[in-house]
Parts: sequence; C-alpha cells; structure tokens
Amino acid sequence: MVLIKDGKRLDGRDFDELRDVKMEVSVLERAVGSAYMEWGKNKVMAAVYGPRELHPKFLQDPTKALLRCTYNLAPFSVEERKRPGPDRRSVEISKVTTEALSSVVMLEKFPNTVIDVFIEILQADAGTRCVGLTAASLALADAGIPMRDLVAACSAGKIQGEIVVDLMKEEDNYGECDLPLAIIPRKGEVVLLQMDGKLTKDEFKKAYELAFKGAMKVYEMQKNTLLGSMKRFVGEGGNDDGN
Amino acid sequence: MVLIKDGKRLDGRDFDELRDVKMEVSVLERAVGSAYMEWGKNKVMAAVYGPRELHPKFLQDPTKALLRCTYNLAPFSVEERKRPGPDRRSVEISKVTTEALSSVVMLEKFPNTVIDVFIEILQADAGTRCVGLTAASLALADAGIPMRDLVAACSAGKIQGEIVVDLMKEEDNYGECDLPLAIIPRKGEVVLLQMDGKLTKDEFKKAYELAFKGAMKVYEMQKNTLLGSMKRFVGEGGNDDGN
Amino acid sequence: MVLIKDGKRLDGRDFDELRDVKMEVSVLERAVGSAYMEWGKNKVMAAVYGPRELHPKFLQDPTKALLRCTYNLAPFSVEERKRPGPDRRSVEISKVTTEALSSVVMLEKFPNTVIDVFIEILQADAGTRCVGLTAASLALADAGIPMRDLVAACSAGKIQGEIVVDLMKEEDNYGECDLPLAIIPRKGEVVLLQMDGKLTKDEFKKAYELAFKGAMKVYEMQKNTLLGSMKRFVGEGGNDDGN
Amino acid sequence: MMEIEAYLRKDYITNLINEGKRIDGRGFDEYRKMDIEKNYVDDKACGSSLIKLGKTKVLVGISMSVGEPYPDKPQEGVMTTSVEFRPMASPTFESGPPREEAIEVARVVDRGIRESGAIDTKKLFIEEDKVWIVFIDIHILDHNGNLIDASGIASISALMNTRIPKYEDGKIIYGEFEGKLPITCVPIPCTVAKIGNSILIDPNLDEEYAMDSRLTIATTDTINAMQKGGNGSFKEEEILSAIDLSFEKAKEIRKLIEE
Amino acid sequence: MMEIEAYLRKDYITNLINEGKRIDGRGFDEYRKMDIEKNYVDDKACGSSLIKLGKTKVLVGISMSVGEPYPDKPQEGVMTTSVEFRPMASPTFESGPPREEAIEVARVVDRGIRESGAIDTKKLFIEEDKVWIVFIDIHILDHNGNLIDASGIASISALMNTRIPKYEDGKIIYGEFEGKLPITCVPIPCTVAKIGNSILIDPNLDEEYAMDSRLTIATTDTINAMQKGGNGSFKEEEILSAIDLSFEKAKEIRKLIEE
Amino acid sequence: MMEIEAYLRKDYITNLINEGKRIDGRGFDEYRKMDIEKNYVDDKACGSSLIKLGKTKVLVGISMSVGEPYPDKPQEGVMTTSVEFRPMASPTFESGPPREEAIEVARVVDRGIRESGAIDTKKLFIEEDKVWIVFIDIHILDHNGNLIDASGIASISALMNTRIPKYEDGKIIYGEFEGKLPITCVPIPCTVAKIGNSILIDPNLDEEYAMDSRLTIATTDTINAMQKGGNGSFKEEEILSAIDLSFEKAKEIRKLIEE
Repeated sequence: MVLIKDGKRLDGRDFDELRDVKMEVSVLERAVGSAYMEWGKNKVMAAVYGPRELHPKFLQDPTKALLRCTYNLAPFSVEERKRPGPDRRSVEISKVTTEALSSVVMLEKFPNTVIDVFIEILQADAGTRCVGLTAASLALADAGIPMRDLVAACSAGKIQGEIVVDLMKEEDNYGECDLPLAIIPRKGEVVLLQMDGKLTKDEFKKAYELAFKGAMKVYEMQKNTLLGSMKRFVGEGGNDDGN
Repeated sequence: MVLIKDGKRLDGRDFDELRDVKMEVSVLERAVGSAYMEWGKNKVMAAVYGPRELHPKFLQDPTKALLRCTYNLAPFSVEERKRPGPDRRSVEISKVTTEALSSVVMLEKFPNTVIDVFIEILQADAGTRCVGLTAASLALADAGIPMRDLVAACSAGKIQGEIVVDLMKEEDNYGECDLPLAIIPRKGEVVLLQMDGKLTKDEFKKAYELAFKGAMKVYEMQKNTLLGSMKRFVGEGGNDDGN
Repeated sequence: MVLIKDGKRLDGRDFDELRDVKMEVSVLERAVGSAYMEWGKNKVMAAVYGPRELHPKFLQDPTKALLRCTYNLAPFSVEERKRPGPDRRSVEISKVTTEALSSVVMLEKFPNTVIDVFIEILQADAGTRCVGLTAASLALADAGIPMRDLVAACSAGKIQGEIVVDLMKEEDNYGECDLPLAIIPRKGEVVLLQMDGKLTKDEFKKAYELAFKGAMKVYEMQKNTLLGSMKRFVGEGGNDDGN
Repeated sequence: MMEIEAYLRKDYITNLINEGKRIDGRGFDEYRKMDIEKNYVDDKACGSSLIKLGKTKVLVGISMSVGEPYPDKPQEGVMTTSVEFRPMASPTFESGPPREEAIEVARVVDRGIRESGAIDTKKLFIEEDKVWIVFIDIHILDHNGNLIDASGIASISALMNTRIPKYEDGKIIYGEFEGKLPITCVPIPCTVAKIGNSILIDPNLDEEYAMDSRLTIATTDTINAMQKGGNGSFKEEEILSAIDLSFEKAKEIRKLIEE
Repeated sequence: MMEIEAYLRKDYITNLINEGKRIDGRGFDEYRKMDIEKNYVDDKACGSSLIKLGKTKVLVGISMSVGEPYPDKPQEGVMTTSVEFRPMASPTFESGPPREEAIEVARVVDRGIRESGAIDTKKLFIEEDKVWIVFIDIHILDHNGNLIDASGIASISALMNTRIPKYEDGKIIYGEFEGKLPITCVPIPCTVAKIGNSILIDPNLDEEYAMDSRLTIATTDTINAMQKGGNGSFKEEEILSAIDLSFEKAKEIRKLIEE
Repeated sequence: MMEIEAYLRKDYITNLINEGKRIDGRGFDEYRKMDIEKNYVDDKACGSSLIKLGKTKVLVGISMSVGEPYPDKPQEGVMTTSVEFRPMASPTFESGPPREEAIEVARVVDRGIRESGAIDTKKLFIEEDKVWIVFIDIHILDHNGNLIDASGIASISALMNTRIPKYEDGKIIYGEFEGKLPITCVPIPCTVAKIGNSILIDPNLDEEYAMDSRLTIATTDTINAMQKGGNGSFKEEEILSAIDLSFEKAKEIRKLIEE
C-alpha cells in the first residue's frame, strides 16, 4: 500500500503534521470530571471518579491514593467487532496509562482512597492510547484533582522509510514502526514510551523529536480547553453575563 | 404444527384449563423450608435458607433483609443438554422472581440478613418461571418466613389466534405469544408480568384475565397444601392421632 | 505395545525396581522452604510459604493452620501443550495431596494462619503426584515446619498381567492399572491411596506391598537428603570447614 | 445498599409526586428532551446512534459479522444484544461482566426488536451454514435514569441506519457496503414508573430511587414485549392505561427517529 | 470453618462409635435405607434416577449428544461426568463453579464407571468424526452424608435406563429413541469411614464430621477404583477388610438397582 | 501495599546508589551472573531453557502444535507468548489468571521477538488452513528482580534450541522431529532502572523496590521494542544512553546464548 505520494501522506498531511484534534471537558453528568476528544477519526471519552474510599480495606495505602486507569475499546469502535471485556492489550495500556498519570497526580494528598479513571474508545483509528491518556489528563483536571502538570501524548512512526508524526490507521497497519510517547511538558520528561518495529538509534531520535513536538502542541490545546472551561464557568456564575 | 383441533388443545385441554398440578412442602432435610411441585410435565423443587447473616458485611442493609432468589435449570431438564451455570435467561428470571417475592416477604423484620431461595427446575416443559415462583412462595411459607400474602403464578398465551391459559411446551414453541403473570391474590395485584410476541390490547386483556384466574386456582391449591402440612404437623404432635 | 520382554521392563528395570531418583532442598531464594526432585524423567519443584496470616479473616481457624497444596502441571511439561490453569485432575491431586500432608504437619501450632505448598511439575512422565507429594514433604521440612513424620510416596501398577512398581509413562498409558500410594513411614500407615483400572484383591495386595516398599526406599532418600542439607548448613556455619 | 440520603431523596420525590409535580417540572406523561445523533461511530461501525434522554447518554453500535445460523432456523440471520454498564456512567457501576440489571436491559430491548420481527432476518442468509450476525452493542455512558427506553430507542435507530458490508470470496470487506439492513417496523419501548399511586413516564434517576415498580411496554402496531420490574405491584387498570400511553408515546418517538 | 458445636458433635459421635454404636442405630456394616426412583426425569432426559440414601437425595440425569471422539480413540463414544453441589442441598454449598469436593465426587464416580468399561463406548460410534457423547450430570439436592456412594449408585442406575435418541440426517430427533445404552457391568462404589479405630460403612453427615478419613472402593468383579480421603490414615488390614466389605455390599446394591 | 520495611529498604538503596554503589557490589552497567541451561525440559518440550540471572530463576518451554493461521497472514505460522507468575516464585504472587504485571512481561517479550522477525514464520506453513503454532510459555520460578530480561533471554534461547515435531497424516508425532525451528536473529531485551538520578542495568529485587521507573529496550541490529514502566519519568539523554547501553550489552549476552 502506498502511504506517501509527492511528499504528502494519504490524508494530505505533511510528515510533521498532526490530524485534527478537538477537546471538550465536563461532558458527563455523573462523573466527577470528564473529557471528550476527537483526534482524526478517533472518538474518546474519559471520566474520573474519586477520590473515594478504597474497598477492600487491605488494599488501602495510608500514605497515598491508589490511581487506577481502565482503558476500554467499545465493541463497535473497530471494524471487526471486538469482544467485550479486557484483553491483554487493554490491560497493558491501562497499566502504562496509570503509571504515566501517577507521575503528576498528587496522590499523597488523598491517603486510603482510590481515584478511578475510565477511558472509553468509542471509535478507534490508531493512536488511541495517546488520545485516551490526553483525555484522561483533561478529565482529572476537570475533576479538580490536584496535579503537578498535565500529561500530553502523541505518537510518531516510520512509514516507507520516513519518520512521521501521529500515524493514522493505514500508516499503523502498513508502516514499519510505531512509537507512542507521553510527556510532562513543564519538565520536558517522558512518562510513557513504547515502541515496536524497527528503528536505528538515529531514526529513534528523529521520531522522538517529532512525537515530543506533537505532544507539546497537544499540551497547548489542553491548556486552552481547560481555560475555556474555566472562563465558561466564571461566566456562568458571574453577574455580567447575559447567557 | 396444529395446536388446536375441534376446539381442544393438543393434550385435550379447553382454552381455560390448567394442566395437572401437584404440590408438596417440607420435602428436603437440610433446607429451612422447601417445596416440590409437578405442573404438567414440569418438576420443580424450591428451598429456603435463612434469614442468616449476610457476608461480606458491606452488603448488609440495616433496615431489612436481602432476598436473593436463584433460578437454575438442571442440565438434563431439557432435551438438548443445558450447560451448567447461569445464562442470561436464568439471571433475568432470578431477578424478576426476587422482585415478585420481595413484595410479600416481611424483609423489614430481619435487618442485616439474607434470605436465600433456590429454585431447581428438574424437568422443564414451558412455564417454569411460574412453577418456580409458586414453589418458592410455598417454600418460604414452609420455612416460617413471615409474609403478607402468598404469590401465585400462571401464564397465558396465544396459539393459532386463540387466547389460552397455561401453555405447554409445543404451544410455547409454535404459539404466537407467552405472558407469565404472578399475583398477590388478596390485593389482586400483579407482581410479575412479562410478555413477548404479538398481542393487541384486547387480546392482552383476555390473556390477562385467563392468567389471573389460573393464578387464583393455583393460590387455592397453595393454601390447601399448606393447610394439609399444618394439619399433618398438628396431627403428628397430638395425642388423638393413631398414625 | 510390548511392555515386558524377557522378564525386564522397557527401560530394563526389574518388576520391583524404582527409576532413578534425585533430591535436593533449598533450591529457591524467595520461598521459606523448597525442594527439587528428578524421578525418572519427571522434574518437579516444590516450595513452601508460611505460616502466614490467612485472608480473608473469616477463613481463619483459631485452633489450627490451614494447609493448602497446589499441584500445577507446566504447559510444556507434557508433549501436547497443557493449557495453563487448574483443570479437574489438578484440583483433585491438590486435594488428596493436602489431605496426605495434613496428617503429619503440626497444624495446631499455628492457629489462624495458612501454610501454602506449591508443586510445579516441570517435566511429567507418570507418577507426578507421588513425586510432587514427596518433594512437598521435603520442602516443608526444609522450611522448618514441625512435622510428626515425613510423607513418602510411590506407585505400583499392573502391566501385561504383571504387578510392577513405579510405572513410567508408556506403562501408565498401555498398562491395566495404576495405584499411587503415600505413607507415613514410622507408623506404616497410608495417607494417600488412589487406584483405577482392574485388580483382584490378591493383585491389590501385591501392588500394595511393592508400592509400600518403594515408598520406604524413597523415605530413606528423603532422610539422607535432609541430613546432607543439615550437615552442609552446620558445615557452612561452623569454623572447621574450609569451603 | 441504600443510605440515609437516598431515603430522604425518596421521601422528597414521593411527596412531590403526591402533589402532582415532578422534580424537573415535567408532566406525568412527558418524556425528557430526546436528542439522537445518528451515525455517531461513522467510520468503523456498520450503524450507530448516540441518544441523549435528558442527561442519560447511551451509545449503540451495530457490528455485522458472518457466522452459522441457529440449527432450527438454518435460512435466517442472527441478532444478539449486549449491554455494558460502563463504570464511567455511574459511581455504582463496576468493571466486569454484566450484572443482572444490565442483563435485564439487554433482554428487554432484545425482545422488543426480536418479537416484532423488526429485522428481516430471512434476508440475512448468505449460503448454506453462513448467515449475517447482527451485533447490537449498547454502551451506557451516563446513567441518569430510564436506561431501557434510551437503550431500546437508540438500538432501533442504529439498526435503521445500518449498512451491510460487502462479502466476497468468504471474506468481509469492511468499509465497503452492499446495502442497508432490512428493517420492517420500528418497535419502541416505553417505561412507566409507579410512585405512590401515581404512574409517570420516563423516570429520571431520582424518580427511579423513589419508584415502587416499573412497567415497560414495547410496541409496534401490537404489543411486542412487556416487563414489570421493582418490588411493588400493579393494578389491572394501571397496566391497561400504561398500554394506551405506550402506544401513544411510541408514535411520537417513532417520528423523531424516522426523520 | 468448624465451630464449637461441630467439635461437640464430633466428640459425641466418636464416643458413641467407640462404644460400638451408631447415632442412627445401624450396624457398622449397614447402609441406610436406599430408595431408587428410576426414570424420574421421564420426559426430557435420556435416562435418570433419583436416589434417597437415608435423607441424602441425589438426582442423576443422562443427556446424549453427538460430537467428536477423542483423537486417540476415534472409534469410541465419549462419557463425561459432572457434579453440582446445588446450594439447595446444604447451607455450606454456594452457587458458582464446582469446588474441589464436587470435583472429587465427579472424578471418583467417573473412574468407577470408566475403568470397569461399564459403558460399551465402541458401540457409540456413528460415523467418521461423529460419536455419541454421554453426559452424566449429578445433581445433589439434599446433603446428609456419603455423596460419593449416592452419586455413583444413582449414576449407574440412570445409565442402565438410558435410551439412545434417534439420529437422522445429521440431527438428533429428541423424544424418539433407537435403543438402549449398552451397559456391560454394574460398578458400585462403597465408602467406609474411619472414626477412632472403627471402620463403618455409609457414613451419614454427623459421622462425616467426626471421621478421620474415608476410603471408597468401586467394584464389579474386580476393584475398579479406589480413593482415600480425609486427613487421617489407614492400616493395611483396614484397607483389606474394606475391600471385602465393598465386594459384599456391592452385590446387595446391584440386586436392588437391577430390579 | 508497601510497608514500613519496604520504605526503609527503598531509602537505603537510594542512598547507596547516590553514593555510586550497588547493594551487591556491581557496576551500574553490569548484569548479575547469568547461567543458562538449554534443553532443561529435554524429553517433553520442543525447546526449553532455564535461566538463572543472579537469584532470579525463569524456565521457558516451547510447545508446537498445529492450528489455523491468522486470516490476514494465511501463509504464516503463529507465535504466542504467555507468562505465569507462579506463586512459588514470590510471596506476593497469587494463583489465578495472569495479572497486569505478568501480562506486561509477556507482551514486551513477545514484541521483541515478533518485531525483529526472529522466528521465520513463513517457513511454518504446512498446508491450506494449517500452520505451526509456536507456544512460548514463560514460567517464573524465583523472582529476584528483572523478570523481563530473564524471560526474554530465556525465550530466545529456548526458541534457538527448538525442534519441529514430525507431522504425518494430519497428526503430530511427538518425540520425533523434522528439523529445527528457523531463527533469523537474536533479539535481546535490556532493562535499565532509574533510581534518583542514576541509571543502572539489570535491577535486582531491592533495586526494583527503590526505582522510580525503568526502561526496556530490545535490540537486534536495530531497536525492536521499547517499554517504559514505573511512575517516574525519563529525560531524553537518559533514553539515548540507555539505547547505547542496550546495544552493547545485547552483544555480550548474544554470545553467551549462542555458545
């Protein structure tokens, strides 16, 4: 399958160009915090419950909260129906997502509790773990959970010998490598990194830089989204707004 | 398949005629209360345990007992072996049975406890949920659990355009509609009602009346059975009985 | 399949001859006690954890420890891969192994606790439950758990009409009967006995005696192994040993 | 288990209902605002609909695959309905296999569609031993009451916009389509709750806490499925009037989703 | 876990046994009253038997279906034995998959039947890759001790009255039958309990609480299966006398079920 | 959950590392003593290796069976990797299905082998719809740290000594072999831990308690798989130097297992 033609990718993007990204917070009623994202054809929802008491009690940690992220692919989110329930891939993604977010959430403020983060992939088109993690980070902020920073994610990869950012489905399927990355932007450090395929060290460096820059763009969007949400909130509560 | 011939059903019954029904209580040694029923070819046993302490503790309700009914179809109770373990149908029947009985059992008398009702379908021939519920009601009475009333059940349905009471297997398989009903006879109100198939509102009314009357007949049998059991009990304990 | 030729078995053994047996204790770092055995082509490891507090609490017995043996066949231990996880055979072997060891372990010394014994069959070639039980007994001794005696095991069986000791795989597959036996040697009594196949009473007596004598040989090896281990321990700790 | 707050809320709602009022100001025979976004999972699912019923949000996706028919109906396609109470939707939902509440929703929705013959399964035959399997997956995203109606309405809406993928040489070509799923009628479930002596339609979450029992009636031009739930009881006349109300409301909703 | 009352009961039983008495007055070599109702599930199962052994009640049903043979025995039918400790039967039984006690009963009953060759599985071959599967489903209804014997006796009794359904054009015609299941012999399990230094047959529930160990021996004209259970031990002479007792009792029971 | 002792140990290790020392005296770029026993399960498995990495013990066995290919790769064999954290290996491991830690080990090991193309799966085609399935079963026996490297190294070592059984008339003849499993390259995973500001290779159990995060890099002549774990973070330069270290160490280990 031809993935690059005349220096452009299948959907016309440049090598360092992200797909369209949309973000929204406070999209659910019951959850304490929530977020919705569209990223290319991906559609993802994230919700936060807690901090709440952890049961059974012997799992409680008197020094900090337990963070528990659950990544789930809806049966209809992919072309060939996915059987409900966690498979090994979902369990692994849940684990690395939990670890990435644990680096920023101030868990020490809520001993003996659990904070649950649920990520639902409603439509999947490559890069879902990056979208899910980015949305989860927004949902935590929306829930008012204190964090040292946001987590922003983006992937890079290699297709037809070229290093490009933010693979879409066809690029993921027929490409040579995928490298999802998540960062804590203020420190500029990596909290999620996975990779599979074939890369030399130099190619890795290039892919790393593209993914990093992509994540920084995502971070700006996250901040704007949360700012917008706060403005709306201030506006709604204030006297000078006619809406 | 011809279900009605010369105004009679396959087994010679009239449209408003029940199959043969047999009832017995105190049939098991270990259970606190128990009942056995034959209804047509159906053979059903019900047993009650409790009120007993509910574990784990966080499930306890300090204002009332938890009632928990479990409907189970034995593997050999149907022609094509049923795999052991609850399927979705059994889970649903257990739920509606629990709700129907919750309307009469004085749960408020036994806070923090659980009352378990186990229904075993040993041979199945249509209408098992009605038989099971009727037997469960007897077993609860046999266990001495205080109740506001008994629950009596009966189904009606539509076969070859006719509304008839108490479908047997062939009528259920080849008929157009099944409507199981359970009532609390003294108030004359409905505590279980399910239906699937096709019925106009008028047909529904007719089916409802047939099922209701059927359930009232079953109620009379229940009372006689319990009365017989009590008499036997009094008789056994008394001096004037030579048995 | 010809199992006996010129009065000798497939591998050249006499009817009352055991396969080669090797034993070793303290083979694992994390476990409190452990043992490794080779017996013919069987390779088996056993490990002991505990006594440790038993959770959930309502399982605790204030009068004694709970002993819990788990027998597990590694997927690659047999020619046709075994699916991971306990099957009914493993559950049964775990149960009879637990019962056999419960007869000697001084459970009354450790109320409210659990002692876990894990048996891993790494390569299987008939008689694994005997090897596992023998190794488990060594691991318990290695863990310093007080016992009234060791448990030693050995099987006998019938092949081509002859009663022989310690069946190997081909003999088990094509033979007429298998009889695993475990004894507490000092009392000379039986703590594990299973059998399937066809045996007259006289054949049973003969098989019983062969298995019993086999188990007594195994018992001698167990004692030597533990003695060797203790000597090594004394030697390592003492001043007069240059190693 | 119910807590003090739940009891107080139940009392409050019940008193309100006894005064003829609902907490959100609706009439007793009035649904919450219903908003249906068709083809929400536009690129991957064969059909889908996202419903917002008040603050309840349910997403239904339809997947098509090829499999074996039931032995007793060798010439017909198969439909199967699953509900997942995603833990995102409520603090009381847990990860894991569906519990009895979710199974009940799945089975009631399934019965309405199946018994009305809404899917023309005879047209889903491919060749001997091969038929289309229609998977209806109901994903509860935000639980604010009346999950049965939201699920049932979103399901039939999703089925109505479902396309059948191309099938060639024993393989499904996802992303290419051969035609629409044949739908013969539009079954709509309507649920009423009984609180005290009042019957009201489309209970919200607070009203579900307060209700003694509920009755769902799925209709096309006939009744196709009924399900009573809850620990309370119904009088005959209550049932009959609920039937009338169900036929009437179903007509309105049918218009909405046929747009 | 054992409670005070259980300890007291155990003491009481043990003392009684030491005095040569059983709590229900039986001799040490005496079974409880045994009552077998054949064809209990007369209309649906292929075979069945309800046994009452004292107050223990076990129902065994036999189902027949068509499936693949084991690869190493391509010409033979298959049998499989399952036991369910229904929660109805005892306050200590729970819903859920069989636990180790139930698995042990299933496997011991299975071995007695399988190793004796009681079912002539070679006659259950249909055609290449198709053989009859015989499902033995043991349903414990009331647990008052000695479930192995009750289950094993009811199982062989049920097998003896099992009919093979008609099989035509690749389909089983339930309700019509082609003949009886071929049974070659009648394996009977006998269980003794050891309490103190006494060996007694057919322990009831109280005696099971008090026993140190038990030994089951399933026999036809030879021994076919043995299983020692419990935390205690047996002497050789105890085992040998249990074998004699098992052969003798099996003869009596065989007469009863062959009636 | 972590206990006081764990915190103290973590402190102790961290301080030591900050002083440039490791608890077992190794250099930061030094593996523990590695001992590989090939063909450990010599008589039953198709291939196997027992690795001792310091006091960590992992046994990998390879089983071969015949099954269907993946629909999208009908001409290629299949590999599948499973890890069992046997409860024997650590007081914190429990019986039951693999938990997330075990799944992560399995998936990281799997990716290193799969992405490097180490198994020439195209040579595992048998006939239409029939290919060899290669089962890699990783059995953790004694957990003293760095399970990913121990598992990955033992896996490729086991694969390198795996033989393909004979396959005749649709049946596998176990015990007879047709040739060796075709292996094209030797992927080796190397794991570094970050403790404070130090990066050190092959963390032992104590160091795993103390580490903030870890990074695994599996290499052949290119990088084939990477996995960051733990709640901490990595700087770019730390990742780049870990890559260099991984290439270098993999070469040494490759020699060891190719012996």
